[in-house]
Amino acid sequence: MEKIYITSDRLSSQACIDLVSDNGSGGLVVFIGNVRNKTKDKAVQYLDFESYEPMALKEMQKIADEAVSRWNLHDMVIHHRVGKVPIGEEAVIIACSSPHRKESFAACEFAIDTLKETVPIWKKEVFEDGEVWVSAHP
Amino acid sequence: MEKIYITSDRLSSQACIDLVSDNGSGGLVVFIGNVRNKTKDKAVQYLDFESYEPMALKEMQKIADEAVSRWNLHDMVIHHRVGKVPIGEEAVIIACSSPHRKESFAACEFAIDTLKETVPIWKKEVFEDGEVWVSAHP
Amino acid sequence: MKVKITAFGIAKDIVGGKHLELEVNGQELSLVRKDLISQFPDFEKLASLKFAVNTNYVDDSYQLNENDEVVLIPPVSGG
Amino acid sequence: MKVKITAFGIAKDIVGGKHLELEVNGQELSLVRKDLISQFPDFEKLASLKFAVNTNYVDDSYQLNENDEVVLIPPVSGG
Repeated sequence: MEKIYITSDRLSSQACIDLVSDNGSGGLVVFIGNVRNKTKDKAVQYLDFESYEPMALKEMQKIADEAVSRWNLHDMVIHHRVGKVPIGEEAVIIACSSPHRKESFAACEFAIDTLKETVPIWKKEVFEDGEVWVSAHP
Repeated sequence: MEKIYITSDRLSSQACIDLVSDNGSGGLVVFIGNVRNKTKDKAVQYLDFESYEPMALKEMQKIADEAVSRWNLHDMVIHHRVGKVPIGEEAVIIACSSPHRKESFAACEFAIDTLKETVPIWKKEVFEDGEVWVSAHP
Repeated sequence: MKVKITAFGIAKDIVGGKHLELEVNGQELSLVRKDLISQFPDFEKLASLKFAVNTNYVDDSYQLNENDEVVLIPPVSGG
Repeated sequence: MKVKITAFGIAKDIVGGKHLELEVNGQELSLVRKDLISQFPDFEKLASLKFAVNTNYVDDSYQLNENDEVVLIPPVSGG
């Protein structure tokens, strides 16, 4: 499986963990972004993700490369789902490993923060009475 | 499965993730502490963990309770393995979930930092030519 | 020159489709922004509108080449 | 009084077993520490030595009761 990956299939935490596991890297941190059932107290039915895939993969790779070099990681994987994602399922999984835990925590948080700023992926929240592109308006 | 758990069986990340998953909690962070194949460049054969179990469970529960209340988490689970643990397998898994990711990162890092300071569990590194209780001496 | 444009997310809704061609009077990307806003005033309501060419973010001073495909990047919201 | 002691980790190696009984001349836990160190000088080499009674950490001013089980907690190293 690819380390930097966009798919309309369900994501697997175990696959991400296996991809970064290493006998020399004791500290492994995983972030899982699940689809929440509400936003600002309004019930969400599902999310619909769209990506500009070639550029999204490139930007995800940049994040992983920067994280690996800045925190001296063994490795980082970023898997993002697109299409309709039901409540409770994973929209994104980021996993990384390093000899020591502090680096893995810092790198994983950096990666999800940066992904949300730079990677060309858009989500639409679908409600019973309409839909909204998240963050589009100030 | 218990949320606060000590076992000589192999730990499961997926079990920990399932225990904290919640449709209202979009941000899930998991820390996995794996057994490394070396310490200060000396080859480790395996680790051997011993716990004062009733007190260890109580101290682990205190950590989870404090994390949940301080960061307003949905939940936290802490699973620790004891006995002989081979290279590459999990010694500890901590998972937590909250509506927003920042809280989950902070709480998960707090939990593993505190566990290493307060929970009565001891590990012995076993080398080809001897063994050492980790951190015993200054 | 004729500029090929691809739109994602809310930008696709604003221009009414994934693809669009625009005739601009010059090579600077800033002209594309100006023309887009005058044709589709809803772009002014967005929190931001970035452009990419060849899968790279570019700024408004970018000089367009023949066959460049300009991609409209409204505020991203992955994760 | 007679004090029942349980040892874990390196403390078990130092006292040469998991269980130990100590006769101390008073009720304060500090006496247990003193006696242990004089019987087993290797305790002084540890980075720390804490005590627990009834699964709680207690400090050296703790007053022992009959049937208290004192647990020796050398530096922990879980995780």
